[in-house]
Amino acid sequence: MKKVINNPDDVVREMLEGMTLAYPEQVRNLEGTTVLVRKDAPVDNKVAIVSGGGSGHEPAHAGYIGPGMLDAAVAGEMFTSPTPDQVIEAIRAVDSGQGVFLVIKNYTGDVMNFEMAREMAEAEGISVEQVIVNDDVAVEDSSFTTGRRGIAGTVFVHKIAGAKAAAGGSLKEVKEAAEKVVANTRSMGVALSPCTIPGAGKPNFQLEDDEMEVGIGIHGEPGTKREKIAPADDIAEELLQKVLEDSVDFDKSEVAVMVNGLGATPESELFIVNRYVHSKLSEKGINVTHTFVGEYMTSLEMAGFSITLMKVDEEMKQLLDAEAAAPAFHR
Amino acid sequence: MKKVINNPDDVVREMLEGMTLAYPEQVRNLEGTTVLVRKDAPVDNKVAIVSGGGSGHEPAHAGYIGPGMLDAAVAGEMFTSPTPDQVIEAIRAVDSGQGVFLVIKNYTGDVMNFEMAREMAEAEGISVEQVIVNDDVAVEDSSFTTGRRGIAGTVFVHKIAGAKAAAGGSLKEVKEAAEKVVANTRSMGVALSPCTIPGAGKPNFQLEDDEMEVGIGIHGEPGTKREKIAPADDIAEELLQKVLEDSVDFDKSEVAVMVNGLGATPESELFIVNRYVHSKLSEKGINVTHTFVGEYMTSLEMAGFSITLMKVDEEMKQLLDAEAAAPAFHR
Amino acid sequence: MVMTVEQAVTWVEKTNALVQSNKEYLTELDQAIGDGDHGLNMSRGFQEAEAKVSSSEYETVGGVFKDTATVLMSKIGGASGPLYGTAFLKMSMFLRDKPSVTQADFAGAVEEALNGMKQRGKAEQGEKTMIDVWHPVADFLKNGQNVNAGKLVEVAEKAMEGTKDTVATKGRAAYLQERSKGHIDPGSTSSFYLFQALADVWKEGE
Amino acid sequence: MVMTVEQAVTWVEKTNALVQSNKEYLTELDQAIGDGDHGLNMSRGFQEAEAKVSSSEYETVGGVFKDTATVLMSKIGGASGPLYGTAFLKMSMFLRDKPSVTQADFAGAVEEALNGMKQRGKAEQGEKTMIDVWHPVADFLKNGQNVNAGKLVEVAEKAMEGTKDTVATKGRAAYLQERSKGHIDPGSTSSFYLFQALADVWKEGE
Ligand SMILES: Nc1ncnc2c1ncn2[C@@H]1O[C@H](COP(=O)(O)OP(=O)(O)O)[C@@H](O)[C@H]1O
Ligand SMILES: Nc1ncnc2c1ncn2[C@@H]1O[C@H](COP(=O)(O)OP(=O)(O)O)[C@@H](O)[C@H]1O
Ligand SMILES: [Mg+2]
Ligand SMILES: [Mg+2]
Ligand SMILES: [Mg+2]
Ligand SMILES: [Mg+2]
Repeated sequence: MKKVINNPDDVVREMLEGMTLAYPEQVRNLEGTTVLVRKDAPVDNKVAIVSGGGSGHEPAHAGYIGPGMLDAAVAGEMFTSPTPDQVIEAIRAVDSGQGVFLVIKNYTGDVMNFEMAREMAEAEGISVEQVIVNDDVAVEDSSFTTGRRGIAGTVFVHKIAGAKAAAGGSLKEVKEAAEKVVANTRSMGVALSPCTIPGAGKPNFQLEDDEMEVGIGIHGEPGTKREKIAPADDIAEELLQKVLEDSVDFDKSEVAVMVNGLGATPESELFIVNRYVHSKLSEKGINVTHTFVGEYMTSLEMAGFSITLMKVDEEMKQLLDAEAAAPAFHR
Repeated sequence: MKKVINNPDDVVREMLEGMTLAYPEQVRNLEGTTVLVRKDAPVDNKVAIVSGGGSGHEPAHAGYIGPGMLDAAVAGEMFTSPTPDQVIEAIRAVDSGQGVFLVIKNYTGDVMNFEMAREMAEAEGISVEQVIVNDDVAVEDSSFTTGRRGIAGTVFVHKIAGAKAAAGGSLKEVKEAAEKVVANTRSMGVALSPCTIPGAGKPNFQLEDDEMEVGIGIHGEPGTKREKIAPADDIAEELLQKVLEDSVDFDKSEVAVMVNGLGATPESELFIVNRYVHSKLSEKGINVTHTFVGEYMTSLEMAGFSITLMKVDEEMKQLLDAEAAAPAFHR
Repeated sequence: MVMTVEQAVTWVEKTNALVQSNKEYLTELDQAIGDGDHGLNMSRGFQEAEAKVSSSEYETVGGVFKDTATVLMSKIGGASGPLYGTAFLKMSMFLRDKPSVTQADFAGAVEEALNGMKQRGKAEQGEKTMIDVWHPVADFLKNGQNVNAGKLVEVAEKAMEGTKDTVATKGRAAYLQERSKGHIDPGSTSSFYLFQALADVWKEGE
Repeated sequence: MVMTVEQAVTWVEKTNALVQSNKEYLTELDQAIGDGDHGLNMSRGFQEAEAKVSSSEYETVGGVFKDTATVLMSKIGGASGPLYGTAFLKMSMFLRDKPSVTQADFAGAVEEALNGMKQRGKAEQGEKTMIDVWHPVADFLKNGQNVNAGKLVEVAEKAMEGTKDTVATKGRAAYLQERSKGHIDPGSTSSFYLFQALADVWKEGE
């Protein structure tokens, strides 16, 4: 394991310090916590958006703090959901009285920790709503299981819920906008190499020189199957197919596309994938209105990428276009 | 070698297609070339800025095309300077009559290919000026050798020359601003793992599990020395020391800092480095006015990072703050 | 078998010792079917819990459990944090006003813990989670007959090993579907350590 | 030794053949002290140059070299593109109006090529670049006596091998300073292939 770190136990704290020093005009750290909030939080008369989760997904989540996006991001240990006491600090710090909206990815840990904080906040009289993001089609959907994971589609939720809140949307309206994103967003990812949690010292799985792991999440977990590596177009086709086949009817629709790098994949390769996605969608009569290529939701130094499609309507397009000024997301 | 590519020979073309599809409002491809230009080029009454070099450094260079930064970026093959016929196409496409300014990194190939294009352009009556960026202190400076390499500091040249041109600066003024950046900018990098050119199939060097290569450039070349890997603070200290000791007098000055990821380094680690750099500079009474942390000038999937310091004056601070709206650089 | 305040503290200490010495093993189990942080999570949480309870003074077993709950809840995170936190919280609430804890009291507390965890995790027995260990242990304690250290370890161990052959439908391992089979559940293993530590406390008290 | 149009074309073809079969070796040499693209660059450039000159009709040797120059200049890139491009361009200019090319003409052309390259690359002999091969070859040709295929190869090969022991002060290898010692310069090697191909052309003409 080669990492640019000091002590594995200090990684999250030192990272947050480094972020706060990098963006002193945009964010501040709530002392003694792993929470970063907008410098000017709470923002008067605005529903506040709080996201977060384990660390290791940078620029998620703190990189999305800023006007038009998040009011706070709560960082857990590497790949470990933050604890309720941290989440409640975030909620308290950003609530302006208009209520707080939680963006939660569908992992048992995130759901439980955020919901416990929500219960505590509600007990204090703060209005809280939430959405659970589960865009990953690699995992079968079934009401008897944990359900699907939330991955890169979460960034679209940040953007659209954030824009809705910035536009003066009520807590209920923000929730509806976020739920529309979740209902219309599907993703799938692939890994070419694993990643290593600093404290663990070795990766969760190994891949041969000619193998890739398909249906990967963002926590270094094994994917849903292992295959021989293929040309970029074939890999993109496989992921895209699964995304398109899923329950959202993308036929003749307008979509926003995200080609998200998982950490170690050169941007050049992401653009090669983007090229294929665009040509394939255009063949199918699906119209791409917005494209995002880059590292938005990573998995430490994992090589690989995910493809996300979000079916958009007029309102969603407007909210996507609305101004946003977070360190990792500008419009 | 695991890469998300189709044929190695098609990587640059397919990447440029993917970029053009990703940023249809911002850039366009000059047909039949490897040049991307601002969608609205030539911009009336503005000195045009052209940069470029080998591919594999994404988001450099095309990611910096946009208002306040570049007018065109010329892409060569992976790690190979573009040819003069491509550079001249860029020059012709962006010249509004106010002249064209070339940002060239100090590699024999870049210098020769850009200068040949410059000669051709001048023969056609276009005014052309240039700056040669050589911020890398890893390499000894000597007038008898090739001199120093240009690395991440190039991004500061893009920003400041771009802002000067956007503000209506003349070709001469743009050149002076760029030269001021070069005179005041120093960088140094380290690699934890090598990278592989798609067509080459294997990396230029190998590192053991406990080794790092210090004084690395951005083309996968070996660095100036090999050392045992150390804690983040020690690595940062080593690079920072070399940067501070060099010929720019940073004492009690104001500086802009860039902690640049080379490709595979998680952002969390870059922030850990940033934390150290800030604390060390503040100890020394050097005041950080601007901070940039992220992947700005990469070397394919190399793990590692570089630290850049630019000593700034009032004009440079203003130009750094000026609006910029490139896909990979927003203010 | 009565539980004293001292024994409650020792329970936490012994659990921590087992967690620390099996930290890497827990992480390896989680690497196979999860995200590889369970050893780190448990070690961080129980280290702090031990530090807290061994440096504080308590009047009641419930008090020990309350502090344990608070620390676990705020130090572990992930899925296991709220679950272990809930377990100790529910036990402390059940035992709140009890100056001394009988075996029946303790069985009731564990039953409460189990219910709280099931509710918090929306999980039932057989879904390859730590519930698969807590459930048979709660039943065993409630049963009341022949409750002894050896038996407790036996029940917990068997339950833990039983998770190997099931397919996960809750927690992170559920994403692996059929591929989760053949691996012991990490949370069931840390729960086994908890009950093994309890058995050790009982043995010392014999 | 006179050079015909046909021989000029064959020279480019034979150079290409050598470059293609040594593509990986050239890349390996560049990986040791450069950025590892020299084989790719040369192979891309000479492939196109061969395609161009073998499918066109020429009146003069200068015409063959002019097209070769244009293709190399626009297909290679990097440091070697402008240098080989300049070399062929200078040769074509020197031979422009010559319907037939004598040995003295050719020697003059190579001398011109060398000067153009030195100017373009701001390099002198002894800096571990392809100049180190072009220089002795130009001297040897200019000398005029005993110019034959075998000797040409000898001179070029010795010069190429001589780059092994020098420290680079120009080109990418210069960044390595002392560490560049002990490795043959990739550009000198491709230049050696160029002259080896020329020797083969001469041999066939004997
Ligand atoms: N819904 C749930 N109900 C009960 N236990 C669960 C549930 N989800 C996960 N677990 C338990 O938590 C363990 C994983 O804990 P840990 O690795 O610390 O958290 P995370 O899964 O968030 O990384 C699993 O092995 C399982 O025993
Ligand atoms: N200034 C120079 N003058 C002459 N030859 C040079 C100079 N710089 C580099 N070269 C030659 O170019 C070769 C490298 O070519 P290549 O790898 O294709 O380009 P790059 O160095 O841009 O990657 C070197 O081995 C050397 O022979
Ligand atoms: Mg976890
Ligand atoms: Mg090169
Ligand atoms: Mg886990
Ligand atoms: Mg090279």
